[in-house]
Amino acid sequence: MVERQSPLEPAYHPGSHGNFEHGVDVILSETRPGSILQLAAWPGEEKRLIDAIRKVTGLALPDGAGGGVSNGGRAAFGFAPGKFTVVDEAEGLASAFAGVITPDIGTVTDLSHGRTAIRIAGPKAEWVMAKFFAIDFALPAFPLGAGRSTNHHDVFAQIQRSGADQFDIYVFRSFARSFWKALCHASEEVGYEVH
Amino acid sequence: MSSRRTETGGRIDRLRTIRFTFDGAPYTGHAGDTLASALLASGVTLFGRSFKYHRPRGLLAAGVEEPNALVTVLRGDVREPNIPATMVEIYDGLVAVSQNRSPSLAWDISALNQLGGKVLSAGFYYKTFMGPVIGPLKGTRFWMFCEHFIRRAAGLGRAGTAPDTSRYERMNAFCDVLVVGSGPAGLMAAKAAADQGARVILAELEARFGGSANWSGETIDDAPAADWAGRLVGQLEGNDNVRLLPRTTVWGYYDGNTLAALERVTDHKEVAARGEPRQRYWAIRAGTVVLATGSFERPLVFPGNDRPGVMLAHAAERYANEYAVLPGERTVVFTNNDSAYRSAVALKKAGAAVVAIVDVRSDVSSEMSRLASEADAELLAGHAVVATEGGKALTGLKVQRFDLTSGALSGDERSIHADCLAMSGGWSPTIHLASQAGARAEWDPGRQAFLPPQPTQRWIGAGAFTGSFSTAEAIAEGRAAGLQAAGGTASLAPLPVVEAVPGDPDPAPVFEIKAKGKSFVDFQHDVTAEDVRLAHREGFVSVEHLKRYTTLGMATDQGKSSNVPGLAIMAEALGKPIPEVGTTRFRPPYTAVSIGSLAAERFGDLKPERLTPMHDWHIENGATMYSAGLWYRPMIYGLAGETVEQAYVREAKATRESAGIVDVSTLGKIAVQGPDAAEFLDRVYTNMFSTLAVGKARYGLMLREDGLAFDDGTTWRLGEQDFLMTTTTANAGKVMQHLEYFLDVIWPELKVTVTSVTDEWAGAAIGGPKARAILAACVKGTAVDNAALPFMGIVHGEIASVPVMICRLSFSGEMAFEVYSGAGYGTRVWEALIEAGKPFGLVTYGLEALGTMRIEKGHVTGAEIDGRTTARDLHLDWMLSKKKPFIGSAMMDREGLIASDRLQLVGLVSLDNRPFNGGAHVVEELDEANPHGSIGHITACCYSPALGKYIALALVKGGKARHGTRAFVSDPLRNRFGPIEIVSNHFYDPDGSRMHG
Amino acid sequence: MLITCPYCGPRDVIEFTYQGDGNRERPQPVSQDLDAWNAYVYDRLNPAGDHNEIWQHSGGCRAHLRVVRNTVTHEILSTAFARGGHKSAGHRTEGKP
Amino acid sequence: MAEYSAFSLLKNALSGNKDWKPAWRKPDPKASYDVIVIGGGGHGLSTAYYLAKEHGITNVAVLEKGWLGSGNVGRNTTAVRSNYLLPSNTRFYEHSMKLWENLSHDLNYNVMFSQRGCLNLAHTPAQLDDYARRGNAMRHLGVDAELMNVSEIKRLVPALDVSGSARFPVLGGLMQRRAGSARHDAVAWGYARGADRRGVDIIENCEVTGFLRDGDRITGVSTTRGEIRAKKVALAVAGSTGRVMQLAGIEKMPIESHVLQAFVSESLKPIIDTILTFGMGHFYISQSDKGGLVYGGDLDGYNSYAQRGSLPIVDEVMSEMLALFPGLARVRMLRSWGGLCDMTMDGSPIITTGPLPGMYLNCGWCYGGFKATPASGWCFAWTIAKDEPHEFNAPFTLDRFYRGLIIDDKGQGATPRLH
Ligand SMILES: Cc1cc2nc3c(=O)[nH]c(=O)nc-3n(C[C@H](O)[C@H](O)[C@H](O)COP(=O)(O)OP(=O)(O)OC[C@H]3O[C@@H](n4cnc5c(N)ncnc54)[C@H](O)[C@@H]3O)c2cc1C
Ligand SMILES: NC(=O)c1ccc[n+]([C@@H]2O[C@H](COP(=O)([O-])OP(=O)(O)OC[C@H]3O[C@@H](n4cnc5c(N)ncnc54)[C@H](O)[C@@H]3O)[C@@H](O)[C@H]2O)c1
Ligand SMILES: Cc1cc2nc3c(=O)[nH]c(=O)nc-3n(C[C@H](O)[C@H](O)[C@H](O)COP(=O)(O)O)c2cc1C
Ligand SMILES: [Zn+2]
Repeated sequence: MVERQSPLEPAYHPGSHGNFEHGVDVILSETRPGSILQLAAWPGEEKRLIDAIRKVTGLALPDGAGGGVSNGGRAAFGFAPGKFTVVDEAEGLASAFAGVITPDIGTVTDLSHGRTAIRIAGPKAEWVMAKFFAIDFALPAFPLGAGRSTNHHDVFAQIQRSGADQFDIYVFRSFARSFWKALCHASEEVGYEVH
Repeated sequence: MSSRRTETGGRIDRLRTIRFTFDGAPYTGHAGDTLASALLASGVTLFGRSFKYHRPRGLLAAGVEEPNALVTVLRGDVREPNIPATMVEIYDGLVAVSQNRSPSLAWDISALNQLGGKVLSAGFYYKTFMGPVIGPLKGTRFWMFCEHFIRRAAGLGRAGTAPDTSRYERMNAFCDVLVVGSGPAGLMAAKAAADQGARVILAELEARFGGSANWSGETIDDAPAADWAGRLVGQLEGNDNVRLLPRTTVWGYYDGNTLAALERVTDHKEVAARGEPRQRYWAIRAGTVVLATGSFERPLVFPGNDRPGVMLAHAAERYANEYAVLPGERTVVFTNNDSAYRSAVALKKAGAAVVAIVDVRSDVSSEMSRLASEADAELLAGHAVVATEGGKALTGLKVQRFDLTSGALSGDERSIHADCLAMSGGWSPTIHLASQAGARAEWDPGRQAFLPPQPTQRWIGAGAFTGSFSTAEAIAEGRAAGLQAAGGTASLAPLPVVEAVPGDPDPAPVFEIKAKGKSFVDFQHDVTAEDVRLAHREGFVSVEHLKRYTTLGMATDQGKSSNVPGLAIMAEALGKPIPEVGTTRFRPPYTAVSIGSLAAERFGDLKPERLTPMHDWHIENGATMYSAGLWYRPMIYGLAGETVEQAYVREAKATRESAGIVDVSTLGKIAVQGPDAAEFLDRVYTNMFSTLAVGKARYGLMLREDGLAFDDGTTWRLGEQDFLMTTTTANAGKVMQHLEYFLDVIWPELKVTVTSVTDEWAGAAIGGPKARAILAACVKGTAVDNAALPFMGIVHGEIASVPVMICRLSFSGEMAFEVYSGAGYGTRVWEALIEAGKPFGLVTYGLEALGTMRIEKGHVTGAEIDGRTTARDLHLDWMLSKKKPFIGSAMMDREGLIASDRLQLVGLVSLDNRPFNGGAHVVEELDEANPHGSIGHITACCYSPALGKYIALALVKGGKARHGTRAFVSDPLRNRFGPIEIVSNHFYDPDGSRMHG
Repeated sequence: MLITCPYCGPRDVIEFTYQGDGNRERPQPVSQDLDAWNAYVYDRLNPAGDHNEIWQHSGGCRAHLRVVRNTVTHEILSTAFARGGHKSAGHRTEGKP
Repeated sequence: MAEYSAFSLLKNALSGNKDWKPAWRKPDPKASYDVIVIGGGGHGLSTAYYLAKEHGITNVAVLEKGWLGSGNVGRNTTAVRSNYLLPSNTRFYEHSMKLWENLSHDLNYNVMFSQRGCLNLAHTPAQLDDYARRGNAMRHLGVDAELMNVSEIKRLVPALDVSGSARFPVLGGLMQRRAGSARHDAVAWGYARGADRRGVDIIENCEVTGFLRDGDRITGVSTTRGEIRAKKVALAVAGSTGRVMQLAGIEKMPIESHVLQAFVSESLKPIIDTILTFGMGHFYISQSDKGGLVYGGDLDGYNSYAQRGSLPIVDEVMSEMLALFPGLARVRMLRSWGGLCDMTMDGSPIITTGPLPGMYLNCGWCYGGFKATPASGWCFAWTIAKDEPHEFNAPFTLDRFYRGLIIDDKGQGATPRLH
């Protein structure tokens, strides 16, 4: 397959930055998954859709609003009533769902190009995230695997907690560079490294 | 100037000496000093000038309520005006200057204003400066002439214009319990809540936690109160659930228990660390708030009460105990309550001579008499201060007998020599935050103070905030509040034993001593007791009128110390009790907050930039970018030396002659999917979509509910249940919300998902006679000829090994195609198309050429679909289906929307061969001197290479009937007038033969 | 102001778009009753007190909510999905502040 | 009438300012009046003033539920301009402007109307065209307007960032030089005093709690100070229109009441000498005579009767402020407050007879009615006196929405929060 161009490219500077002499407290990276899908169930069909996700990806979504799982290569979480984001390292996940999510269950929308995945990890990840989003990042309020949709002014974001101190942020591709720059700027205080 | 620093005591670090300047002169102080305490220690007593009369002023207070000692802090060229010296922590290299004086603080020419005295009373401006009724100065001229000087005289500090390079940041915080204030009450509340395992934030506006414990001189659990506080802070620091925020003022109490706080992170530092913000704006969503914000001491109102050297009693005590500075050597205490006796003792202990305690009450308790003797002070019970003496510093004062019930003065005036007068007019709980949320404060006749209102949100009060003025009570209330806020039942923290100076918390109801001379109520704004009475005489008797007529409480201190005395004087004038007069409304912020902190991370970064996948390519290839909403789009790809007009004419011409390519990735794109997608589109668009075949696209028009035109674009049917809708760039978000609203609220039965896929697809539109040949040269996997790809057809293929979707549609009026690929491949496909186009003379073109070609074709955009036009106005009525209802169909034929004199879309041709300007108007008769009779305006204009003329689109009254007639363009703003012909908006290739090929 | 989205939980008002009076009833699409259409498009209940209104969680899950809110105190009394449905799969359907 | 002048000031100063009389009386309500005006805001007071002055109708009461001027006239950002796009608006506001230009004389009360201009900044070529369209529309109605280029703007407002490196660089602007600001409270007080001197009863702390009726006809009001009858009852309650109309049994109106916040900074030496608006957001600013920067932005965006705003708008407004004036980051916001705006479905006002017999309605001022104060009262007085609109307010009917005769300066349709 042809390599995709990252929207972050000219602003993506691997290495240590900001106040890193006093320790690097967050690590920023672009994870570049091959597939990012949005699955939507018609009201009442959520359970079948969740089953389908399990069948295709092996990810068993916990019940409840915003529930999700992430296992490194693959991740899924609910972000809206009846709506889920499913992510895979590999390309081509949409076709795997094509026959499974039948029109009576819901729809599949491929957003693999349209969303950019940014990961923030480290002891100060919550601190830096709190600079952007008015949601509670503490572990009890935002458990492992869970997803949230929120926004930072004009930038809409879906966020999944993929580790105790790690978050994956999905933003619209056209906003990604601006958001990335802002994220780097906000991380300077705690010292950051770009992988 | 002599040093007033005491030998011992205070919470300053005597080992660390700090150097700074004030008005250019060098001074030193110690770590832990404020600018106020350090200057006072150096013998400075003159700190500022008042707003109106420019009277010399010294320190009134030691905290945030300071009205007089305002300074400007300089960091290089960056100025920070109007900061109370009491709130500036000194650091090495601090540069502070005084304000509102010229040429110097000591010799201020505007002090002459005082001579205006009685004329400059409240309401002065409303009664004069109207100027002559006739002649050249009539109307507003005379006032504006006077105003010029008035404005220059007004104002406090000077704002800078040099860019502030500091960073400001926002933090969103969540907690179970937010404790505001860290006095004995707040500390105990935080401890009790934390012990229950609650998530606690403790915010204290001062640098040091402890509040009054830092200077009260009391003993708690056998230790100085300050040490007890320090111990508690230590315990809280060790608790993971607790966030301690020093130098953090909670300034706003908003709905939903959302509080706003400002942390001054580096204002006290010489330099900030890398990435460290100067200030941090905390938006705190709290489960429950404990308000332990303490209280303010009130001044007394008497003649000369503003002379430097007259200060609040607790402030004098605080300077002595916390900062080891004696505010004066010979001090007189003037009070209407017991609390000042403690101050007297403290000042005595610190080494000052307390010459006298003047108490308006004649029967003073034996305990207080004992304290007076402990302070070695003469007790003048039943007396009042009636005058002060001195120039820019207090040298003495006069007292007279005072009768508490009548307020009458009697007997001889007695002069007392003193350089400090410590006054106490009682205490007002700091109820600001509780009141902001909306409830009205309640007057307590015992405390002679407004107490907090009933909670309208989830907060609990504790300590002096509730009117409980003893430390033991404060601690007990704090513990109870913390416990309750955390939802606990039994406290783990034992109540400490407090040893405090006794005292009755209730003052005598005396606010003013009426004697001859100016008695100040609002110090900063120079509002006197007489001004309050004048307002009364003129009928401005409501407290809110009093405030607005006299400006009482409208200064930078927002009347923290002056409001209650002011309205007490009004109540007396009215002969009404204070509760009937009420208090003015409390508003955020509690203390002024920097605008930088509020803009926070958006300072210098107002809006994100939205970039198309090909953005970097455009920049590298010489595009001049145009900002369209948040997007950036190429305007022209200019060659060296080209003007904008030359560039777009070249680009448009080349497109019509061979081929051109333009980035259309910014078009809004919405995936409309589901079994009811077609039905939904039929309802949303004015025309039919259910009849559209898979693999075909159709141009669609949407109306608003009120029948006016809303948006247009093409929608592609990719599958039976799968549509790709495109919208205009500007309306993408609005259309999305419109669709979502109908699906969620109006037609929930429809099974349709709508998803923004704008960013999923990169789009390139390639048009011109050679466009098909170029595509044929680079597309794999599909044919692009007329049979495979007819007008409005869609095919799937590959370019440069990348899957693409191609739709044959045209905005330029040429044979044209839109090529969509995954955004990550956008540049690759774009480059491949350009490579393939080279042999055919393909040019890249920008928005200007795009606009030119659409004007030539007479297509509409946002300039015409401007929210005021109908489909008919734009000659799109052919798209209004009669076979089905659609959004807007029921409303679109109302009388006002079909009137014949509505503005309708037409074309204009310049008859004098000169360019038009957007926004020029159209008239039937030209009158350059006195333009009138507009019949419409130009929405878009250009030089048309295809026609060789300057042309425009315009909205003109009854426009269609005017085709072929002459009129004039009238553009007085740019002085462009000239003859025009009104024509059809379809200038170029009206029958569409070029695009149909 | 915090609005408790039945899906997302309590969120700041900044994430929401106000869509106005929730008592308006859209006439049947085929209706020719211009008065009814006018009333639907232009007339609003505008009470000082409890108000039934529509909000979109536009900066979150994008669902539309029916919110009962007091226009004097700004207190939110209840929120629910405007659309109904989605009652299964663990989605809360009503949020209390 | 006690004249206010430099001379009277001096004379009174010499006598210790003891002789000043109340600016307006505090009468008890009479049993009946020819006209009752509900609402002691700018519009209610100016209506009473012009009823007396222009039409000789002096048996008038103005009923105010709180203290006089406690509504929006006392909490607005005082911008006065007539730079509208649509002719119906421009004509009306220009009439207002002309009344403003002589108001201090007319009232013998200095309302400090200061014509320091209003400049709308443009940040894209398309926006400049839009402003040109508006400016030309004004010029064709005889109203002053001009375009300013960047260097002229820089000279006028040196603190403004016109560097071109801004996210939304300033490309030019539309200037109306005759626009300006006035001392808002003084406008209320001046009209009150003027009306009072002509015999109008101004009755504060008198809330209308119901309407007296004879069949359909309105014959008076019940109030917290008793029933008061009147031949004509005129409403000028701005943000409270929905509430008061409900008292008359009219449940729904083409109006929503929204909060708008405003802000003032600490007092500064002069730095901004005009009224300025930001084209890429919702920000506007001027500086008061006292030195405070007075500024505001967009509505909070939801129905409210609370006069209290929410936090996100505070942040939004300050961010936009610094986009124009990066040098003001260390200036401090001193106070913020909110007012209730009666937002209509097209953003334009309503001044009309009816909708019930005996009733007259003045409302729908959105967040722009301060500038209308003189003309609104003037036209409303005319409408009340003659039972028909003046040509200036003839387009501002209540049924224009239903008939499709909307006057939509912003082109936003029936979404009140967007006007
Ligand atoms: C923050 C803000 C900024 C603004 N900025 C500008 C600006 O820059 N330029 C501009 O032109 N306009 C501006 N406006 C709009 C302008 O202030 C208003 O449109 C205008 O003041 C409304 O008219 P009014 O003065 O008569 O209203 P108000 O002063 O609100 O008068 C209505 C009165 O009716 C009274 N009332 C209500 N109900 C009753 C009852 N039942 N019984 C008796 N009395 C009752 C109220 O107490 C009130 O005093 C702004 C508004 C706000 C809120
Ligand atoms: N009559 C009297 O004798 C009298 C009167 C008043 C107070 N007091 C004394 O007051 C004390 C009461 O203790 P307390 O804890 O209630 O009050 P306190 O004054 O000791 O503490 C209040 C603290 O709150 C802080 N604060 C206020 N507003 C704030 C805000 N918006 N954001 C952040 N911090 C804020 C203040 O800086 C202060 O440190 C007792 O020690 C008592 O002796 C005595
Ligand atoms: C043009 C203007 C200038 C103002 N200037 C000040 C000021 O300098 N100081 C101040 O405290 N308030 C100022 N205010 C705000 C008022 O104090 C008050 O908040 C506002 O009139 C709303 O009333 P409320 O807060 O009592 O509800 C100003 C208000 C306006 C409209
Ligand atoms: Zn939600």
